[in-house]
Amino acid sequence: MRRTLLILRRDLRLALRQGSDSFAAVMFFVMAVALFPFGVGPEPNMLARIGSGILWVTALMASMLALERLFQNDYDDGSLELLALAPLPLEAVVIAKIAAHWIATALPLIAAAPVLALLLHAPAEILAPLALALLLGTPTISLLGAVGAALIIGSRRGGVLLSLLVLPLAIPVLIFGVGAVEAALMGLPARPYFLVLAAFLLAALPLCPWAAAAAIRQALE
Amino acid sequence: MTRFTGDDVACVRGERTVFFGLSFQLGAGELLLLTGPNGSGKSTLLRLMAGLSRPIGGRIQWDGEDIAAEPERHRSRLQYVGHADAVKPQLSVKENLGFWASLARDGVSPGAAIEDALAAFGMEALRDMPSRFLSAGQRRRLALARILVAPAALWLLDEPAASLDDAAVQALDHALQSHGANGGIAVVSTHIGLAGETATRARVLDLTPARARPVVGTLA
Amino acid sequence: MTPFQAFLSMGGYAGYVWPSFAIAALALGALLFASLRSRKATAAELDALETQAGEEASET
Amino acid sequence: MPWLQRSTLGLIAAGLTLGLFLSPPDYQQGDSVRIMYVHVPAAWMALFCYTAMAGASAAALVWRHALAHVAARATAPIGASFTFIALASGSLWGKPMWGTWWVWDARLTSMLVLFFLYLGYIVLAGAFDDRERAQKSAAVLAIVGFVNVPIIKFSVDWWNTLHQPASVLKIDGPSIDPSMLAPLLLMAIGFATYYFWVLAIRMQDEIMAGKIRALRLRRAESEAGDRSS
Repeated sequence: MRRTLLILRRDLRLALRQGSDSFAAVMFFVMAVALFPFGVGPEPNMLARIGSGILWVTALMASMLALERLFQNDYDDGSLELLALAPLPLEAVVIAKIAAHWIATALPLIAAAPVLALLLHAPAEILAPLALALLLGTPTISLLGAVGAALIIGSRRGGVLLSLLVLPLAIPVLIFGVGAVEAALMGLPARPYFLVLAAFLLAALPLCPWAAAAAIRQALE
Repeated sequence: MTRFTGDDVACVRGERTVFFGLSFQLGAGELLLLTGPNGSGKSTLLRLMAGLSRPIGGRIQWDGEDIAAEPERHRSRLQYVGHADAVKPQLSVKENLGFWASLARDGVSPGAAIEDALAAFGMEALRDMPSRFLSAGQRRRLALARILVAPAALWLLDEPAASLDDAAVQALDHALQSHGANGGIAVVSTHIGLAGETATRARVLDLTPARARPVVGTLA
Repeated sequence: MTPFQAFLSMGGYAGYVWPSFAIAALALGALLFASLRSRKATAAELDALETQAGEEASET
Repeated sequence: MPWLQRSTLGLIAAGLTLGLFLSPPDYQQGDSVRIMYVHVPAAWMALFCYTAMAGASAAALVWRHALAHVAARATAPIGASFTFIALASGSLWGKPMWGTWWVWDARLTSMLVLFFLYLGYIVLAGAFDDRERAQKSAAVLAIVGFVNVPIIKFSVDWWNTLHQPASVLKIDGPSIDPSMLAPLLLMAIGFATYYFWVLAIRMQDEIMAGKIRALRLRRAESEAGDRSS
């Protein structure tokens, strides 16, 4: 456990010092959301109705953007094979890197989401459920994205490929994420949606690191 | 007493049989030099010995136990230096080395070990320098310093002397000698001869003849 | 409206029934044709290489 | 191989004659129900091929069996074609019933996602220079994708009931009476034999390509060997 936290701290320090990846993801998120009114028109209650959908879809794509180089940097400079040779399971290394990525990228996204929701005239009462849904949903997206990132190590068309592989798998999270916010909007109980999101997360926590580690092992062979 | 053995090891990469029928026996304190032209499988053999990949045929054993049986235990007894230096430009020399030191060691503060390792390769003056300013030789010395920060019974070094100046090669020689003196085993691949005393007492495994022709029609 | 024309009109749904069968035939046909052609080309290339390797073996 | 070819053509011909000529039109949908004889078998085959692909990939990774990789990779385009046919015929069937080309019906939507999973596999399999890396990477994706198919189906069904458009008729129409079942089964088995037929062709192609690469490698090395000796 100590070693896992060690890797987590190192990745966080790298993310903070270099910052570019996570900052770019948040900026993409803000700009993408801001684009919609130009596309669908500024009319408030139209934007309010589709607001949560816009926020979720763009958050999903922003995290894909940031996840693309999750393992590639370490693969290029030789750290990945040393991490694979470190005295802890490769799955733990993967979890540490995903957690570091989630803290550096998804948390700022979640922080930005309520502000952007106001930009889309979203009623104030959806801000809390939106934040909670994102808090429960984005870890699963990072876990799924990590599997994709491991699969594309060393491939030619990395970035585009990651979205093509991972977005179909992330559809369930999107459906229940937006569902939770819309249920709250209509005053219906949103709890079942949160429970399903939590279920996805609990399923993804063991399975995705295992699949990502398997993909990394055969990438290093 | 031989501790690190490989018998009839065979490896295929892509559709090419890199080598087959390759065996070695190494006892405590011994050093094995891998020679042969590029692409003859030196790096591949080192990666097999480290457990990064599994051989198609044959077995690699440590104290009689197949290294694939207990991968984590095998990983904790070895230090591996590949072609790449695994140095993060945004971190300082001390931070880079400190990370790998505390990762390898069991909790005891690595402070002293880091200083000795830096001193061994003449890097102590650059302790707080961000690594992006390091030259290729300095980065290589930092990568080599990593093998000194934690006790390891087995060193696997892939062309360690690449881009090293004479002083650094001396330091590497010295490190290899003291590693051998206290019973450590080292396997070093190099296509330029290692100077100094190490070369004389080392056993040599030339991979050129063992390189096999690809078997027509294999699908592996 | 001869029986044949009645059959063709598919009870007024001709515009939907025939295209769906056509698309199926086209997709499966194209995949089959592409696979056959690729196999033939690979076989030819293999023969050429093998005969060439054979000649070299006999020369040395 | 030739018997595969004959049985495929025979089965599909029989299925078509029964489906288009002899079976009765549906009392509600009229003759548009005949699209079912293409749509339903294609949908079945789309799922069958993905399962076969995931199974072969698992076998290839667990037992390191190269032929299983070749089988999985050869299956992908066939499965993708069946999914495309299912989507196209589903849309053509939906038009007379719901008046629009595309309906976010639960089954059609899941089929669309399955199509993306196929595309992801095919693109990933082609994204590496080193063939072995491509095979193993795609194999892991096939397994991860396969595990997700039921989850996606569950979520899409839930999502579909949530935003239930007033779709009167479900895509597979009324309960199938025997005269319609025969052509449906004939077409389904015909599609299955088609799959094994084209699979055999593509696998032979891949195996020969493997031999070509081996010969090329040997030539390159013997040339290098001659130069250095």
